[in-house]
Amino acid sequence: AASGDGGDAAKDVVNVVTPAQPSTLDPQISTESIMGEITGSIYETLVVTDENLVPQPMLAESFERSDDGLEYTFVLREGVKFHDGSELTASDVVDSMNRWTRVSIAADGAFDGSEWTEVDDYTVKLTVPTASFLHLLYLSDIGTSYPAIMPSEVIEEFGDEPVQDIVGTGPYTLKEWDADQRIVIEKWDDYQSVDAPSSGRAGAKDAVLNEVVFSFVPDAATRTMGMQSGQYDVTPELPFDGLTQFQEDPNLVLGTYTIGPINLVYSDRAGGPFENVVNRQAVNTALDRDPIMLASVGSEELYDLVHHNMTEPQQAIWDTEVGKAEFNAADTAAAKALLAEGGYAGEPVTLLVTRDYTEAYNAAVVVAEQLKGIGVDVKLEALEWASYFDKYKEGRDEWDLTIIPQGTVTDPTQTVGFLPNRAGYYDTPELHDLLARFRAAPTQDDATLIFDEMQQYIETYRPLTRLGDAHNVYAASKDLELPVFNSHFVWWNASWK
Amino acid sequence: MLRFIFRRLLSLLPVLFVVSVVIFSLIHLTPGDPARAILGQNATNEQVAALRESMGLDRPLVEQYLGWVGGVLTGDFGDSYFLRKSVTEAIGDNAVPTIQLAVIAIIVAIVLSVPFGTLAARFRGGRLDRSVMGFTLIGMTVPSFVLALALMVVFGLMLRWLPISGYVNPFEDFAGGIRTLIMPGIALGAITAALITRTTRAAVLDVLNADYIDAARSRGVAEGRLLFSHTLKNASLPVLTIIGLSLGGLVTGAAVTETIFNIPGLGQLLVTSIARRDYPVIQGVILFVTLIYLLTNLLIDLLYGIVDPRVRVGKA
Amino acid sequence: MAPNSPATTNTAAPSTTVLAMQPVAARDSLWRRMLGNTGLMTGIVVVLVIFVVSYVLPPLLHLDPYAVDPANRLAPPSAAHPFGTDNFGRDLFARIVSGASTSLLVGFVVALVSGVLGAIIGIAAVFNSVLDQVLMRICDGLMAIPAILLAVALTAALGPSVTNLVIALTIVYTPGIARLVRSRALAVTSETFVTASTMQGAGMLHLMWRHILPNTLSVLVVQSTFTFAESVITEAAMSFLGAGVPAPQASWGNILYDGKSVLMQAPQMILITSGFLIVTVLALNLIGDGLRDLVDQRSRSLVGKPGVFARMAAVVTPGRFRQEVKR
Amino acid sequence: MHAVRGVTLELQRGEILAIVGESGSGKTLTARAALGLLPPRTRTGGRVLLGGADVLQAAPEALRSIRGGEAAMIFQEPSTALNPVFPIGWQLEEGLRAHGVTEPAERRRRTVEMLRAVGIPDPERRLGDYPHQFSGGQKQRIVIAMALALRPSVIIADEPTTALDVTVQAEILDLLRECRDDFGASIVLITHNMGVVADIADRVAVMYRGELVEVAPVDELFRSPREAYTRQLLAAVPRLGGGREEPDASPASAPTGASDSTTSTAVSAAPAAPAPAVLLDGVDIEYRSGFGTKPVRAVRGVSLQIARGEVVGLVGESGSGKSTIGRAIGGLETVAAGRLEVLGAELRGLPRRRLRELRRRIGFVFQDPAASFNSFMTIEDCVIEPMRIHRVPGGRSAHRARAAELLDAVELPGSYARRYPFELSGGQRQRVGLARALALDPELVIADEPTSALDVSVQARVLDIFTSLQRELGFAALFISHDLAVVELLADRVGVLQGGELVELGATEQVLHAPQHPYTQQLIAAVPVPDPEVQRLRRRAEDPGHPLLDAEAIA
Ligand SMILES: Nc1ncnc2c1ncn2[C@@H]1O[C@H](COP(=O)(O)OP(=O)(O)OP(=O)(O)O)[C@@H](O)[C@H]1O
Ligand SMILES: Nc1ncnc2c1ncn2[C@@H]1O[C@H](COP(=O)(O)OP(=O)(O)OP(=O)(O)O)[C@@H](O)[C@H]1O
Ligand SMILES: [Mg+2]
Ligand SMILES: [Mg+2]
Repeated sequence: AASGDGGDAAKDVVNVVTPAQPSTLDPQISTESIMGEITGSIYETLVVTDENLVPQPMLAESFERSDDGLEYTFVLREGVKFHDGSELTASDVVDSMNRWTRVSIAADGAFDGSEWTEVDDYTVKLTVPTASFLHLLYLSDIGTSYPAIMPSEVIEEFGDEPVQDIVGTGPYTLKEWDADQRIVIEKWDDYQSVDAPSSGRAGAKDAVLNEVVFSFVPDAATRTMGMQSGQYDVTPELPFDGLTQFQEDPNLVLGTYTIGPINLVYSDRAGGPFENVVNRQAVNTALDRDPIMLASVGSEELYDLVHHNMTEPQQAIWDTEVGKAEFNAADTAAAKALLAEGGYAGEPVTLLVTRDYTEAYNAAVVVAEQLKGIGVDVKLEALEWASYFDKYKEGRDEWDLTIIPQGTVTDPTQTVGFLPNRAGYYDTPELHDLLARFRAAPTQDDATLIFDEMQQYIETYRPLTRLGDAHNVYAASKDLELPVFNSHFVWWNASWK
Repeated sequence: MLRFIFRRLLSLLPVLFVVSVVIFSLIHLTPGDPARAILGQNATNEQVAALRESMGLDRPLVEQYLGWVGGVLTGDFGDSYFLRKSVTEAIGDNAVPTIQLAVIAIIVAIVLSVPFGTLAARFRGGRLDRSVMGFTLIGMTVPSFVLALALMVVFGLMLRWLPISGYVNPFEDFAGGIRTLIMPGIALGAITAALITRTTRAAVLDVLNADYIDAARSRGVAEGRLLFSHTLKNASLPVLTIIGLSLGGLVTGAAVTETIFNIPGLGQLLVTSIARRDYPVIQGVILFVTLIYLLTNLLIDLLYGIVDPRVRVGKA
Repeated sequence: MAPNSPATTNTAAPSTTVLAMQPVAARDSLWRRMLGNTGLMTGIVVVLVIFVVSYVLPPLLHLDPYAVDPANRLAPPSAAHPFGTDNFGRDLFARIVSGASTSLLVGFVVALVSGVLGAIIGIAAVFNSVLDQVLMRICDGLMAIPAILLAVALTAALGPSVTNLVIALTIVYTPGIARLVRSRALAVTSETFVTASTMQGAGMLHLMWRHILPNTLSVLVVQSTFTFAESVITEAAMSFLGAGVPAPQASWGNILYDGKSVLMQAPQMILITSGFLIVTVLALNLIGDGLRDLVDQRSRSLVGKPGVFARMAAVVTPGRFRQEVKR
Repeated sequence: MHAVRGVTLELQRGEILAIVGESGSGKTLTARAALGLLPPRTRTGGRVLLGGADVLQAAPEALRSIRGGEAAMIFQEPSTALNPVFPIGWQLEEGLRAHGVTEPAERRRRTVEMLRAVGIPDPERRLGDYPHQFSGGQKQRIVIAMALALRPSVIIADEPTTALDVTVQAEILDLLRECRDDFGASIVLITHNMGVVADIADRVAVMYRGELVEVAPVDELFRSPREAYTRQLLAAVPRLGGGREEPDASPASAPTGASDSTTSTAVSAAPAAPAPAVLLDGVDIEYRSGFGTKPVRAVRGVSLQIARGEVVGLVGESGSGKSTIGRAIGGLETVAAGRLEVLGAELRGLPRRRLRELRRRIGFVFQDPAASFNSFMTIEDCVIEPMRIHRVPGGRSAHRARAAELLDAVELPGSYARRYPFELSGGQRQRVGLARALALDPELVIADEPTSALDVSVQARVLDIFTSLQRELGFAALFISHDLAVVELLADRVGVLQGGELVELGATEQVLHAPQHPYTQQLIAAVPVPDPEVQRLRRRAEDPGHPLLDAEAIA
């Protein structure tokens, strides 16, 4: 019945179709966005953002930041129950948060040296070595590897390995996980809602839908046709070309949301042409981004070009003028001159890419053509994802360029150019220094100032060239009321019209 | 007879052993890391290393192999990294739809292709032959995904007769199950049918001019019977073989169709498992498929002797 | 059983009146027989044309199968792009024409090599039961190894190249052909003429080559043409995984695969490419059937009119062929 | 090219019409035309009326009921007329089923009866056997049973007794006669055995080169043949008692073997002479077929020796194991017990290479010529094949020249070289087989009924050539035949086989003229004489017919 026709009889079930199942539903570890999509209504965190991206309490009744920014106190709501029936107490929170600090990528860096302690049954305290604006940002961000609260017993059982018992406090519980087929979440009747109006992810959660069924259908054409035929009600991602195809479909409501930047990353392997920054700049100068992005996502409506290192929605916070003037020069003559200056003598260059991400692959094909235009002897190497990733991570000497899509991130330190252990391996003391300063910025405004500097670092060292930001097309049945917040559906506010 | 079967069954063991070694080495030859696949692209190297250790992937290959084989010998194929179930369970679950699909496809194929192949041979060069050959040509050359999509568009989207994708076990809900299996069955059956039709035609052509056919004709045996009983049996060795091969091939070769129609079968399981480097599942599925091949081919070899008494497989 | 023609009982039971029969003599020379076989000649001509087109046209017309033009992607056929453009705005005509050489190469080599290997293995297997056991078990084992895994592993070990792709595909297709050939060969070896040849002291090779191979040709041809079509398509799946034809290079399989995701927007990608593939496979089939007819005179059913090719040849070289055409 | 031209024939009800004529003169094609069963790629003109309907124009359904029901055909080459993958019982029943016998038990009963009528021993058990498990003569009888089982009003028998020994042949002829007498069947009998013609025919038609040259009542024809060809034909008939052409011209090296006139004495190899060409000592041969079935012991305790340059004739009952012995000597069957040496080599455990080398020195003529040719090769290629295998020097052109020579020797025109085996007549194919066997100048020839399908005139010429070659090359030969006259003509010694045992072995003269064993006596008594009057007298002297079809007739 789960994969029925959307059903007139049971208008309290929604069929969602997505390409692949998450490898784990552990919210603290997994970095897959589909995990966030599914567990977002199962797990809850201490704080969440409202529609203005301002942190609001969720499992905490209230929270407080000390003036020096080194101590946070969270008072928990009483009477909140886990799905297994046990009651949420401070020890659960402390165990969960300490585990999150250890296992989560997001916490890496920003929460180094921080510590969670239990004050009493309903109060916990976070102490951090340096004040930073990042702390609240991360605690309230729900996407991937987020600080979900789970019972201590579960943590005890699974330690730092991905948890298999999915027990949270949210309005939905995991009902069924049929491996590679579907995950069903079901409304949880004992949910204790916050007594505040719903806004963003904050406030009251009065679930209407009884069940949300996530079906995993690997083939894009099948997903699209399933949407068209009404077999599925919602999909978080249509193939890019679906936008033009379905704009006229009267049964569907389409929307887009940013999935993140597509970056061209350079390997500075010794002896390679891009060890020399001039050559990196040459490539950056040469690229004409519009055709690249057009090929990548198929439509002008589905990409934006952003000159700095954050995605377009965050522009309000992270805007900077640095690099704007030189962005998207598409100047082949200048590029050729730079290449000559950089001493590039026509040696073959490998552009590594995976076909599992069409947007990256499609961009790569055009990039390769453009690079050929300035005399770079590019060889495209397209691998399936696992091999690609292995090579990208471990075989840095075997490629010169790679194009890799990235999800949206909470702050600049998460973007490829600022990850010392990733990508092009630009692990310099200067970068570490920058990162440390940035993380120690007590407020957003301080951070924004440093962001100029960081952006300048990118411009100078050019570890990556940003191609553009891709948007996903999501589609939903027109009969469905389905709010989207921060690239995620808000299931507890969804209902059939 | 029994001794022959017994000997053949014994000979399966070395094959399975060799296949297991080959598969194991192939898998470990391929780049990619299950730990990394589990943790996602942002995981740090330390996390990956820790997970690898806890999965036992850091041990020497021989040790890993022996551990695995030891398990297999006691009937334990290990647990999937991703499926939250044991490999045996996974194969058991996924084999059901695959086998149902394969059976439907092969039945569709046989029912269509053997008669048409035979008739095409009989009326070689005629209109029937040409149209049958035309259809098989299309069946052979049009990729199965194109056919699958075309079926979906017509029956799923335009006519809305059948669900686009998904799987319902016909043993639980017969009508629903059949509805989900029709399109994939056709898509899979088409290519098999094309191949069987052509093979049948070729094989029948080989015997059609034999004197004994004329002789039987001289006794007034009806043309139909002459064709479908006399001729076909003589031609049946290749036909049986191709059916056996197709049956085996359907178990793994169904990956594309299964993926498109989203049927949780062995093919899809194998493909996704390879993509995410789910070693125990890959190894288990391939061993299972090897076994299927070995058994169908054993069966076919036995059938040879029954169909053509002059043929004695496995005898000097 | 009573005779059911009582009226004529005492006159004529069978009466053969003025019977004349003319067995038509076989055409002698191989060349003449080939010319007479219209299917074979058509096949050869078509394949030659495709080969010539794929190797000659691209340099001649300065076709660039790589030139991207994303603004113009998925365009329908037009004067500038007779077949339209693909999802990168590349000219589909240029891609299909220049992709032909890759696809034909892969298809031919795989079909040929696995056909030859399969025939050798399949025929050799019937001569010795121990060999048969060993070879067939190896085949069984090989059949079970999925092509994808093989492709990924091979690429990892040897790097992506068309050669590796051909090796992988050959490994995948040979066992099936071997088994099929073996099945036919098993029946053929029990025929008296094989015994007769053995009795003349024929060695294994002679028997294989002169007696068994021609008799297995029919199924071999079917299987080989099938392998051709399959490998052209599978090539794309493997390239998708990084094995085989390097990425932007065109091949029919790649075009089909790319076309799959834009089936609705640009059906011409799949339609036109499939059309080319069908014509090629059809031509190969004609060649295969024709070859079979050349060796198997008995099943050749069509007589009478000389084919167009024979008539054409008669026009070109009147003296030599006139006689035949008249008949 | 015309194979048959302007043949006009009429067959009266209840009449037995014999067609005789040169091998390749179009007898088989004429007969096949009567049923509309023409080889592919033939063009026909004229009409064939069967009970008033034109067969060549008939609708398929009408044709089907004519075939088998009204007219049945016994094919010339039984080995190719039987489907190898069906048990013979099934094949027999097929015809019955096609003609409305729906009851399975009834079909089975009639099948068994027919098999018994044609003298297949133990028919109930053999119903489930496949054609390859039968001897040549047995297959021929099965084919006859198939045709007769339908009780057709017209029987077209194309050389129905070529593979049968004279006693069985006599029984089959009786059977045919019974069909005529009891059911009023008309019979067209194609044969080259003048004895048979004399025995059974009412009228005789003589064909020559595709044309009908003479039709006459049998007595008249034998008494005063009109055409030159007919006279020539009758003159060429070998008669038992004619003796060898040059009885004392047997090669010096051949021991007369007078001491071996009985079976019980073991063969004592001549101590001084070189190893004999063939030595069988207490040989048993078994056929094993199928999983878990009992092996058939086809040959039991046979001891036989063929000296170099000696021709030994092997005669005997159909199914007695003659071909089996021949095959064993060629190394095609393994010996279950006893010793078998060929050209000095013990066959058992002989390495493959040596066996191949040995086979080069052996020429082998198969009993069924049709099956022993690859239909993908022209007959020239077939004859060249042994030369290619053994890389006879001279290359292709020399091979072709030699092939032409050989084909010429067996009376085949050079234009036939490019033909395929299925485009030849039965007798022509048989001659190709002989040519092929002689291609490499063998030291030993195993000829399994090499002339059974030849008309007497061609046979005479071919035998001439055989003897002269034999004298020239001095090869030893095992000559298996049913035609005692031919054996007498060729063989130095004769062995008589019955039920797998060698019951008599001795000098030709002695065995054929003073037979010791009752079976041999019976055999010689049964030889039909090519003179209708004599035959009639002989038949009257015999018992007045043992109605083979009695059981049938009651049904
Ligand atoms: N399929 C064929 N194609 C061409 N020629 C053929 C074919 N069948 C028979 N012939 C030729 O037709 C002629 C008559 O053949 P047919 O078989 O009728 O001879 P036959 O009188 O039965 O001879 P035999 O006594 O040797 O059996 C022969 O010269 C033969 O070569
Ligand atoms: N492959 C076989 N399997 C079982 N039995 C066989 C096989 N071949 C022959 N036989 C049997 O062996 C016996 C001898 O056969 P063989 O062929 O040697 O007879 P033959 O003397 O040549 O007879 P004919 O004169 O009829 O050709 C027959 O009874 C036959 O049924
Ligand atoms: Mg004849
Ligand atoms: Mg015999």
